[in-house]
Amino acid sequence: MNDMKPIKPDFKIVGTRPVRPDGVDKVTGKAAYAADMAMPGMLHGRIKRSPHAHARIVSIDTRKALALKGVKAVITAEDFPELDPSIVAAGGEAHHNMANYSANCMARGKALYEGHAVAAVAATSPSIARQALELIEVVYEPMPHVTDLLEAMKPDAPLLHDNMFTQGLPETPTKASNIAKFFKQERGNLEEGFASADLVFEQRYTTQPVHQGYIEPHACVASVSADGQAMVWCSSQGQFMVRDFSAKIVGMNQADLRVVPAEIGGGFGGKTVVYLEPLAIVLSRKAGRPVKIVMSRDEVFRATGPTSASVMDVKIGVMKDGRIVAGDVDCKFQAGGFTGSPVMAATMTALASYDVPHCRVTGWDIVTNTPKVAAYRAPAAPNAAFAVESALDEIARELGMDPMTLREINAVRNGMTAIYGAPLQHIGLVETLDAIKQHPHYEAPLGPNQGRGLAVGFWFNGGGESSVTVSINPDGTVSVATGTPDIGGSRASSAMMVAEALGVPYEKVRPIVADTASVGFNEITGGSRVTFSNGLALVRASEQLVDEIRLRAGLIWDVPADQVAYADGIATCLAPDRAETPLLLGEIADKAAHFGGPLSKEVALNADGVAPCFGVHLCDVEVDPDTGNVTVLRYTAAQDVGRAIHPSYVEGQIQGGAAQGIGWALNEEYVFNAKGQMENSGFLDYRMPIASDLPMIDTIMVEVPNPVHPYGVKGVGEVPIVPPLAAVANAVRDAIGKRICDLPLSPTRIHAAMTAG
Amino acid sequence: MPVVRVTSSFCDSFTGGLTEFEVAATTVRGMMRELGARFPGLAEFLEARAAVAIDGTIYRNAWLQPIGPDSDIVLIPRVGGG
Amino acid sequence: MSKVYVSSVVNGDPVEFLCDADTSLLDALRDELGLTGAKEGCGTGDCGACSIMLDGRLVCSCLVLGPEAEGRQIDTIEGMAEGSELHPLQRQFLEHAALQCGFCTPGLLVASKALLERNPDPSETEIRFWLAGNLCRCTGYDKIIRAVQDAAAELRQERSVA
Amino acid sequence: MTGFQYSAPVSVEEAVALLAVDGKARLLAGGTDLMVQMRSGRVAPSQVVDIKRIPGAIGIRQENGGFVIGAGTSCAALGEHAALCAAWPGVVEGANLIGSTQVQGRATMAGNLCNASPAADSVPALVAAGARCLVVGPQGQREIAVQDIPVTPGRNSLAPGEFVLELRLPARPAGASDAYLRAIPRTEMDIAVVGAGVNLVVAPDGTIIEAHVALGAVAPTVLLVKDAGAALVGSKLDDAALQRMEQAVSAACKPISDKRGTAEYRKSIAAVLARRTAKIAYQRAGERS
Repeated sequence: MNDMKPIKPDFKIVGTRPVRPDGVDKVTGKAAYAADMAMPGMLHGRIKRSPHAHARIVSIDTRKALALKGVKAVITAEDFPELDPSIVAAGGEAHHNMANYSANCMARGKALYEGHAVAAVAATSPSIARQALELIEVVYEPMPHVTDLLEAMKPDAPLLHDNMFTQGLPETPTKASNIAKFFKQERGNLEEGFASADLVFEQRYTTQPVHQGYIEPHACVASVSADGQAMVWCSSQGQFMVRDFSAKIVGMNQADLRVVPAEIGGGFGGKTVVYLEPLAIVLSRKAGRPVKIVMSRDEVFRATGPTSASVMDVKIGVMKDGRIVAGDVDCKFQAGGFTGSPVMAATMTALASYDVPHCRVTGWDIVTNTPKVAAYRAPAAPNAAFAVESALDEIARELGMDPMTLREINAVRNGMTAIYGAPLQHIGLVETLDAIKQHPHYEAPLGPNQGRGLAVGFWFNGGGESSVTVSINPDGTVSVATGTPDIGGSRASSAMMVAEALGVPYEKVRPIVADTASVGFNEITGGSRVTFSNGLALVRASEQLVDEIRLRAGLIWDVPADQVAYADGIATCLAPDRAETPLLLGEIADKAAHFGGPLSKEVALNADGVAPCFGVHLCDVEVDPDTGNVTVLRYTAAQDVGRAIHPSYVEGQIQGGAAQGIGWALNEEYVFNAKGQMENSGFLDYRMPIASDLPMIDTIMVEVPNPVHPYGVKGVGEVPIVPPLAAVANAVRDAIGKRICDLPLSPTRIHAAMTAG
Repeated sequence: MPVVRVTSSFCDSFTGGLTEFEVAATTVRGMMRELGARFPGLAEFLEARAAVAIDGTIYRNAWLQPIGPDSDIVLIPRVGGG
Repeated sequence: MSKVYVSSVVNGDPVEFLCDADTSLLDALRDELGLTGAKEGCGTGDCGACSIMLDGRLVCSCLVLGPEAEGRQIDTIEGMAEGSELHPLQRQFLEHAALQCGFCTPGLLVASKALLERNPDPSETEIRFWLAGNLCRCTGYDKIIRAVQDAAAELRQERSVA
Repeated sequence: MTGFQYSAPVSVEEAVALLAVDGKARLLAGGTDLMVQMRSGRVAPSQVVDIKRIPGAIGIRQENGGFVIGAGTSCAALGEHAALCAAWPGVVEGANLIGSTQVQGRATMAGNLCNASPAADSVPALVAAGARCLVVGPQGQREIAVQDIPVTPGRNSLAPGEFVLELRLPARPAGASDAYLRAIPRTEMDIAVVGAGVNLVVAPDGTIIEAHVALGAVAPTVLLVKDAGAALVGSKLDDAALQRMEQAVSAACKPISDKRGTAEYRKSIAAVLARRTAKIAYQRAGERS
């Protein structure tokens, strides 16, 4: 990938702020999301869910439901093939055990959390479907449950899977447990490191499960024909992921399943897996009619992935001058009903922002009777950063050092090796720290009961497989097909990069997100990979087109391609003895048929060479000394963004991530009752930030480009959620003079801390 | 000969905790085959779970990527995003 | 159970539809009238994605029964632009990049319009509190607030010119 | 929500008849609670009786120096009524804290009251105000105090077929005002963890001559804390009086711990809120003397 052209110093379109191509439909209500879809003869699907957190399913009697007029199909786990655990989904970023995903979509033998699907119906109306659910008779044998991750680790804890033996230890245990996996990152000599330290700080930090909180509930429509071919329209972060996961779970060929991406109403990682689509496909196959399933908000909370609760034990050794010499971090992460917490990423990111010569980070993946966790924006990194950045704040206090200075001393720099082993290149942490330091916020005075918190965050960013098609139409306009759902404005950035590379106006480039039969394979929209990976493919396709345009113009003029210059949509003949009128792109395209056929390039590639990015956030809060209420007064977020293709949408990512992180820090959490049932499964009591909870969020885009990408792109979407948890916690500490190590920092918890001795 | 390092425990169960290996391979795939020959099952595991950093650039699926005699090679667990 | 006949005025046009008595006005708009601009994010009045105007008052259409619409005036996001002429709020949302996924956008626009009709010059705090019932998870609200402020200024200018 | 009959009677008699014949009939005013309860399956009425088309059910009128508020009047409409806002700012601010702007466009104080949640935001100020309800039913009509409506969380004292048609706020002397505050983790869109309504009448010299303090979410129903009011009477809201009031408030609180807050927190915050609310009411009263 290093053969890409160097970064262009001056851009015409990259870095400008045009209106997004899908914008008008979104402000007029025309944009079609999955739940907006309707088809002739369509049935309405609904899902019956376990009221128990842990129960053996003794029997399911569907006869009465099937007998209800208007009910066209009822399904249970019996209707799905039993999958071998070795079956994994192709092309995904992480390793997905399809047997677990199948059992998560529809409980097999046991319900592992409250809300776990046990049966589904399709009926001619939503209300008949609802009635039918009541008629499905499920006999459960409730079992002891465990929702707390530390409780789940105990040797006598209720066991979710009797065949789970901790993986990743030097010796695999012979006794089953809820500890699915162990991970470790290590370098140097930890004992030596701590022995040499002037100060050793130790503390435990905890976080609760939080939900991605996208406003659009999961929804899909599936239509299966009698010959087995099927179409699915759905809201997801990856139409190819939906195709491949669903095909494996229901047992069909990938080519027989065409998945059309609807507009997606937010994902943040939560729509990187399937819940509804396999059920809708099987219901449609049984009923012979299209089936639509739309989750309620309650179902979204109870049955789709939150992120992990976590317990992190941090031990850091520093010298008096602030140098960190040793770090030992242990991370325990809740996976929910099936293995698969992002704890490995916690072990890789926890100390990734700092140069720590002697360190060890360990991680434990723990199953509990709670919904299977799903990715949430920079999975695991916010939890780990909350622990480490809170600890560093305390260490700075103990050393009498400015928290910024402590970070400057230890910040990773180009050429250093990250804890996970990779040498760091093209990174901009020092520049980002400096950007915050230079901002007026950094020195602004604080009033009584106010405090300021600083925190740093790291994320890898992502590359991976992307396929795109760029076609020049006969009139010189450009059609672009990508295969990754547009959540945060990727159609705009795609069109901008193509316009830049082809030298045509932005308005002449029209991008779409194509279905799985209309463009080559693409990985999901996730991991902050789309602008980087698709961008590489789009620019490469555009460059191939430019070569082709020069060739075609040369053919028109009867000169070789190297005698043709092309810029800004105009081909100019360079042959010294010729006085040809320059040709407009449209004129060349109009003659394409006569000189070799359509001007269209598909580029499918595997994007490597991704560069990580860092965020540095500064937060001011005021704490009501009588009630413990926190007001976020001011928030400034600086981030190394590589290069911002569309700065407004980069700012939007930073602001949105910061807001989510603030919610995580202050109020969001899953509350389970003694029966293991979620008590706050609605937006009223889940308490995400509302407009009046937040100040303006000031953003500083620091551009340290990644030279691997022709425009310097790194990826920006994930890192903004990493620093806020600690930035807020450190600000609250500064305001009240006491450290709270457990999230969320609810008024009740802060009040208790303030009134305690 | 290029040296392959791993700072994570993610393939410990195959390597018995060893963290540095000399290989003679000239491509990522060759390296995986060689490691697989030494540690049964490791090649398949790495194919599914590992990314490889070669002289600072991270490759995830690029089995054909060349590696030179002085290359710095690190095996990294693959990470998904949100 | 037989359906209820409802006749009302939606975006200025007379409409008639049949719905079950237990149908929410949101579902009636979406399923019976094909107006899918209003979205269901929660169904309990906590997210504002289904915001509409009912007899000139901002409401969550998920908290209104379809039959209640009998004889009422309803305005939805679909009626906000005049033909192909976008409302200043719609334009400012686009220019400020005040939307990402766009799912909350129709509700936010309808709610913002209701605000500016009552208060042509709202402060940032007034905008934030008025829009407290419109959840957005993508933007952190910053660009939304700025878009509303600029649309308000534009509308004030229009008024002073007119 | 499965299968009910919807009716929108245009007279009280018709509404009473519909509600009286069917034990599973539910009254629909703003619907912001009923719709959510029906959706979750907590209630499954056979009949929904929408009272908003009854003449007088919507609207605010001034009568004998006080105000009569139709049961179907939205909370948003209260905030738009200048005279009501001037006379009973606390009552209006309680009503305008229910849910969002959108929810306030539908929600009614009468519905908030009859839903009988101990955390209902509009109720403490109504109780402190000494508001009364006009209840209509098969036996005719009667007037009862607002605080006599809720019985236990989710249950009210109305007999089958009865409903609240009007809320009545008494006349205001000079130097009278009120206030309502609540504690919530967010800034809006929340259920009160604690709510406090204070209604004061202040003499021209600043002496409090009448005081009523009501608390929400600290007991099974909204509490009128007589001792707290008494602690303020005769004072100029000095610190000693406020402390006495706080003690009375703390003594009266019998909160529970739930997902929204702990009992300890509620008890401690109730005193803080009552103090802050009293100060606002006192200042407002001073401005009206």
